[in-house]
Amino acid sequence: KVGVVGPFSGPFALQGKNFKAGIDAYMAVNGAKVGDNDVEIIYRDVPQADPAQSKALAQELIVKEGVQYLAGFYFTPDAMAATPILQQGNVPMVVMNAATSAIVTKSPYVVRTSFTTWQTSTPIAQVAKDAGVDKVITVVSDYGPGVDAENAFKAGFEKAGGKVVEAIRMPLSTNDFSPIMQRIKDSGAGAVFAFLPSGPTTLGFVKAYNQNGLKTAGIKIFSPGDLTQESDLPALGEAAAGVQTTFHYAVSHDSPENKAFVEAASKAIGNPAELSFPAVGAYDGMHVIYKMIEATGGKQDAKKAVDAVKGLSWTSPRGPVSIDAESRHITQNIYLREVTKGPDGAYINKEIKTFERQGDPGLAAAK
Amino acid sequence: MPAASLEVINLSAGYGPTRVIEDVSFSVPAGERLAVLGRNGMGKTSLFATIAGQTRRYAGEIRLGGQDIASQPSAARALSGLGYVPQTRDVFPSLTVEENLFVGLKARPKSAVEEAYTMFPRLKERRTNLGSQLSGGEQQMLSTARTILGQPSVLLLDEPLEGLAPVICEELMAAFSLLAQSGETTILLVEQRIQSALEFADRVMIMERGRIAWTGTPQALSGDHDVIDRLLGVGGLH
Amino acid sequence: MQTVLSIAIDALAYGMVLFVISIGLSVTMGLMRVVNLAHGAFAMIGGYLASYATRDLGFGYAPAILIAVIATAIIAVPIERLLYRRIYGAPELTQVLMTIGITFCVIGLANYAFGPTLKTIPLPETLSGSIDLGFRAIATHRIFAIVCGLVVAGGLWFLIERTAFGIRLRAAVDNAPMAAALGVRTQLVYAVSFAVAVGLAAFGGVVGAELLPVEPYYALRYMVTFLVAVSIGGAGSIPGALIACLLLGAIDTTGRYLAPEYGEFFFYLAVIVIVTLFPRGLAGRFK
Amino acid sequence: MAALMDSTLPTRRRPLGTLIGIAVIVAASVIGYFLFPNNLALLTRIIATMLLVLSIDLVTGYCGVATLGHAALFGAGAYGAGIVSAHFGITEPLTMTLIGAAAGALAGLVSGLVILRAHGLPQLVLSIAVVHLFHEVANKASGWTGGSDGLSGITTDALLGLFEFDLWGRTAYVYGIILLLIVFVLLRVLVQSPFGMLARGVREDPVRVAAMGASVHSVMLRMYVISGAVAGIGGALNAISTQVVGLDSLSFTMSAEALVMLVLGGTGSLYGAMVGTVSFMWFEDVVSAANPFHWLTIVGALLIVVVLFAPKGLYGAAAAFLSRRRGGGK
Amino acid sequence: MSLFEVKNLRKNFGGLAVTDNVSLSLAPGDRLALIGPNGAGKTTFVNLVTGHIKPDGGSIALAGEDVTGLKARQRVSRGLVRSFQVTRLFADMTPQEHVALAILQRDGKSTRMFGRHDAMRPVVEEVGEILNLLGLNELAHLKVREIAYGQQRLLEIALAMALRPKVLLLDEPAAGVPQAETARIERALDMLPPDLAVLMIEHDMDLVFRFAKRVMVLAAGTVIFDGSPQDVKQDVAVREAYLGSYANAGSVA
Ligand SMILES: Nc1ncnc2c1ncn2[C@@H]1O[C@H](COP(=O)(O)OP(=O)(O)OP(=O)(O)O)[C@@H](O)[C@H]1O
Ligand SMILES: Nc1ncnc2c1ncn2[C@@H]1O[C@H](COP(=O)(O)OP(=O)(O)OP(=O)(O)O)[C@@H](O)[C@H]1O
Ligand SMILES: [Mg+2]
Ligand SMILES: [Mg+2]
Repeated sequence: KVGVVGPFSGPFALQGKNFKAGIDAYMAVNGAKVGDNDVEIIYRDVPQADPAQSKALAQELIVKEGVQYLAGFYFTPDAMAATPILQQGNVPMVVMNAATSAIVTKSPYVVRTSFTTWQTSTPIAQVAKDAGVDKVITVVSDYGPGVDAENAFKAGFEKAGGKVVEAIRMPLSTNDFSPIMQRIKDSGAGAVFAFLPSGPTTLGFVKAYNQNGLKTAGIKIFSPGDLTQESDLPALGEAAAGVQTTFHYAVSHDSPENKAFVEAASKAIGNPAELSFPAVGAYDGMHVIYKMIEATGGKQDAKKAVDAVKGLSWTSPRGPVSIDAESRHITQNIYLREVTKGPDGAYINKEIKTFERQGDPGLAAAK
Repeated sequence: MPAASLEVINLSAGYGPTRVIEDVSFSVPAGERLAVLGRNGMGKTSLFATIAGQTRRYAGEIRLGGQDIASQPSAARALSGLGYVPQTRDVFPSLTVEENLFVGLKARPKSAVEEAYTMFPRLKERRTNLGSQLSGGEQQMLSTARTILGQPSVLLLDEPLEGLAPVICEELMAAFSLLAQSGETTILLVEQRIQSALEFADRVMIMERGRIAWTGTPQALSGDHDVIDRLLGVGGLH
Repeated sequence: MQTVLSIAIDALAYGMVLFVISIGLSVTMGLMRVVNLAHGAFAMIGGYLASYATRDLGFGYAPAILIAVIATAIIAVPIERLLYRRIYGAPELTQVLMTIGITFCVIGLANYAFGPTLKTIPLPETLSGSIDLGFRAIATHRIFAIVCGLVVAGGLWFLIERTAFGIRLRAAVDNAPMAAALGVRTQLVYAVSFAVAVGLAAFGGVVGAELLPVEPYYALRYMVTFLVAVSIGGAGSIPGALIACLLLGAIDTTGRYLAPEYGEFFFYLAVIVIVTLFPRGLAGRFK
Repeated sequence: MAALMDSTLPTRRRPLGTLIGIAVIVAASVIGYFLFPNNLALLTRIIATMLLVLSIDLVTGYCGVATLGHAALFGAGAYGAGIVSAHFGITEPLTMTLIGAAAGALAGLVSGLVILRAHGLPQLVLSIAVVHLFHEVANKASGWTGGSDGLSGITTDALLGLFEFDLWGRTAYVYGIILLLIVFVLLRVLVQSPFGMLARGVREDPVRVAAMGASVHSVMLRMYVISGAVAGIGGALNAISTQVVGLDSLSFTMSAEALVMLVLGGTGSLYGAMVGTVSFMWFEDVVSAANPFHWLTIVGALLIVVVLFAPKGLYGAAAAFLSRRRGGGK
Repeated sequence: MSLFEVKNLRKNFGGLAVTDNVSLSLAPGDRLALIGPNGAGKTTFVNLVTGHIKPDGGSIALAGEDVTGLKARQRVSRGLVRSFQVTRLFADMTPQEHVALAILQRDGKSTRMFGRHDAMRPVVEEVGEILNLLGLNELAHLKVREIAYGQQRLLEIALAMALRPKVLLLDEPAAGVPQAETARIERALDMLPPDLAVLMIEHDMDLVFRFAKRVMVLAAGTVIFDGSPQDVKQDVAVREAYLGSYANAGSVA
């Protein structure tokens, strides 16, 4: 039995839907049985970051539903809230999205199959430098992941010899980005590093970038892939064309594993345009859980289960990945992608470069 | 519009479970002036409010110029000629004096408000003030003028003299008399100043606990000290 | 100097968009005295309809606006009859409950009908570029929004303050039974005003879609923004709402330009200061 | 607060209503315990929210202050209790609760001072501004609060040194019930006291209250502080039982949801607040488990239905129905 | 010594001098009627001296203390109490609760957070007495919104009495009260402590002439007459501006 906690309603329902699609896809491809054990999924909804509710539901899943695995968790606080009960409940937790580095340190029973903001934001610094930019201004949303992204980029970029001339943190609620664009212009930077959570604001940001003449002025955007989430691309369209981002997964990734995944997941989600990265986190999360079930033979033994997947490596739809034995976080390729028109005329994130086997620099930085 | 008759047949009304008008019937011929008297809380206001369509009617008919209006909404009754000046004045607080008057005009041209200013010059001075800024008496004037502007064929006046200076009271009663005599309006008047009411009315009706307790001419009432004592509780008129 | 000018332009443009979207709320909230938290829901319906009309039916921008406004107003009529009519004059909190309920339903239905992703309304050629002001560029569309704002402000002000309809509406709001006793058909007046307010919401939703993109949670996401703009202006006052929107636009823009990390902070601090100085709103009607 | 403490004096007349209330709460909690032994964490969360809703009722239902920013008080309590535990090692639950109450009361004082400067809609807006400011401060002070990642690392000792806070949430649940009972009794006394009557007067006509020589502002401010303490206890309970405090506990969303629960149950009565919380959260839990993808629509429909058929809230409607039945029976 | 002293009070509303240099003094036991045409500024005068609106100039002293800068409620607690021309009551509360609240407030007990008012014997008794005096006994437990307007007027007076003022300002206490019930008001006024100073605004001249020992006439914001009730009827200006034919016809009997 697996209990999945995620945002299945509310403004982030799309992400929860992707969780479900990833899980369904995995089970469609690999069957709902591991050995003699039936795998049953129980979903619980936490529409917005709400640790109290997340913990209550996790607790309920463990004591009432008797789940042997906890999975999902879109938001960091929700994941954090559930970590203290893992030990007592003898339940491992597979984080399928929440991207703050520290989560894995909160309990030895946490395994993460998604990414961290540090992980996806560091390589783009190199890209920027390689593009011949020396001075960059960073613009991030003022909350945990935004700050992580800012620090990661800064660390990476300065290491590469560049200079961050200005760092702007803007409120999450910003709708009008014109003043920000004006500041970017005034800063004299050659490019901008941006982090915004995927969703409606990215559209406003990219539009303002075009309309305020930054694009024509040749100021480039570098960003982790949240800015150009696939489900936002139909709306961003033209406006985002040419934007370069680094991320662990693109729906357009060219591999047989991914083809199979996209096909299964598209069927599960209904509308293929809504498919994006949380689905792959969930898909691989299920892979890890299946391996755990295999190792424990269906018995509830969190320690054994977690030990079994330490160092596990396999080929995911996103490419070759492995679970780092020490941090229990996923080591994976990070890709540089550019927004271009795909073969069918729709916009896609096209992979143009690969940074192989990236760990999580965030954990290292925290030490 | 010429004056119309008002007929009320077996009317009952009230608030929720409490009935305050019990099976009341009376009729007022066109052009008559009827004074409705009674002690506090006897249902005078409720009677008027029911006729005007502001209170819940349980049963009965209300005929305005022969036509039953009892099931029409309040606005329709007003448009077919019923005018109501409530006891609580109900000036629109956020409208200016002039705008308050406009509301009463129904379909008449805006210039007609001058009639109101002729009746109450004080209102003209205050025409741009908000309703909420008026003195008590000014509100009373405004409320009365506003309804009269709509040229009602039946006019219900609930204590229109309350809070007015004696001089104004006299002028106003004279104006009401004129209105009635012109044959354009039937007037029903609730008034606490019994003397003024008796001078004004053709006929008097006294209410007691939601029913009609006595009807007759002013002269008959003045002579009947027993009735006055019992139903109005005034120790002799002057 | 250039910076100041630049901020001023942004502030004006943002303030005007805010105004176009929230002015309909000033009508429901200030004149009809309904705390209509579902305003954003109607704006969103307008946005969806326009997006559908342009993208799926192939209409142009102008006809799409018209379709959105009229269709949303038509949708609003039964809602007014069945739901809103029951809460006129009810305590504020009851109105909050009902209109939040409506918002939730609309969100759910929009999610179901159009899916959770963003919807755009393609601009016509003439509005999609930007205009060079010499010292900087500004989106043509924003100029369009500014003009729309001014036209709406003027028209609405005239309707409410100068026409017989406006006076009747205000009378009905002050004291509906009394207005009825004077021959005002209050239900009709309400229905028409509501339709106008909702039409304006839809109009705002379409015109403002560049800044506040259409998606199912639109209705909740910007609820507070609209509420703040209208209340600060003094509900029911067109000039008040205009000034408030421009002022808030200016504060927001300046804050975001000078100290973006404290942008939110400045904004709400300013709100507190303004309300403390003008407890009835900048141009509130006498209550 | 000092005056509240004196209230252990027996109330002379009609303590019956309070006794019935206590009996109902105890009965409901026992039933809850045995009916949903595995859902105690949810029930505890309901209790914490109930304290917040009660606290809103004090200012909204009894004083007529419309507020969409009350989570500020709740969050202050939660962060207060959480921070002393995570950063200062004060892990005794009773102390944490008291600190939560104090933090809530302080936040109540601060927001009361701001919010009471206006009336009506502008007041509503002030309350929204206040909760956003609190939220922003907590977000910025991430060293203390953990920012948007949430404040983790809260630990709690065993209650009275005897009862560990366990995985099943039994201790937290019982502790929550006890807190709720204490608060309920104190509030019953409060709302029936002269002060409670004065507060109702303020709600209906502040000008009249002033003309009686009472200070409207000070009545409302006191109520705000009391309300802050109550909300703070709720927040502390939440922090103790969850061991994480997130920014959501200071959010507009939380404020609005709690207000909705209050109106749903019926304002101006303690029972209304409690009934509203239980029904809303229970409904939300059932519906969102049954159909997480469409529960919002269903909840919306529920709200509309309540306004149409029970405009005084669930409790108000039930009370009216009962009194009609009783009246008819005579 | 004068108990209540108003000097040169002034107030303008957008250019209209509503109160124009009004001075007045009341001694303990005074019974003053303030009359004048509608819109003369009588209510405004009461609003000014009680602190509900701020004067543009002038001073107000109560028992020798300058109260011009005090808030409305502070003046009340010093003994300056008013009633309202249009009733202001708590629609959802009972007359009993109204009076109890006023008594508790007067005794400084209204912010007690424990105990119930209906369990406080002296309060209950006093409430009974006051309601009895005004004939509101039967209605003591009805909600105010359910009682007739005239009865609400009486309650308005009951509240003022319960506060045991030194100076009582009554704004048209009889407006909306039928003649029959006016007697109750008069009785209530008779029961007021003799050393209390009362200022009453009224358009019911019968009541005015039975009650007042002194009459002051306000017109267009200025005092045009101040003297005995007998003299006021003879005053030509007053007759023209206000009394009209009442001066001849009305009886003082
Ligand atoms: N809204 C209401 N709800 C319940 N009862 C009411 C309501 N309004 C009035 N009543 C009751 O109806 C009865 C009649 O009241 P009404 O106002 O018609 O009397 P009235 O004769 O006009 O008295 P007054 O001379 O004081 O104006 C009274 O007993 C009153 O208590
Ligand atoms: N806030 C205000 N703004 C403008 N004018 C006002 C305001 N308040 C009162 N007035 C005006 O001041 C004048 C005096 O009003 P006030 O209420 O004092 O009269 P009053 O003597 O009590 O009359 P009444 O006997 O009719 O009650 C009126 O003409 C009124 O319109
Ligand atoms: Mg009456
Ligand atoms: Mg007056």
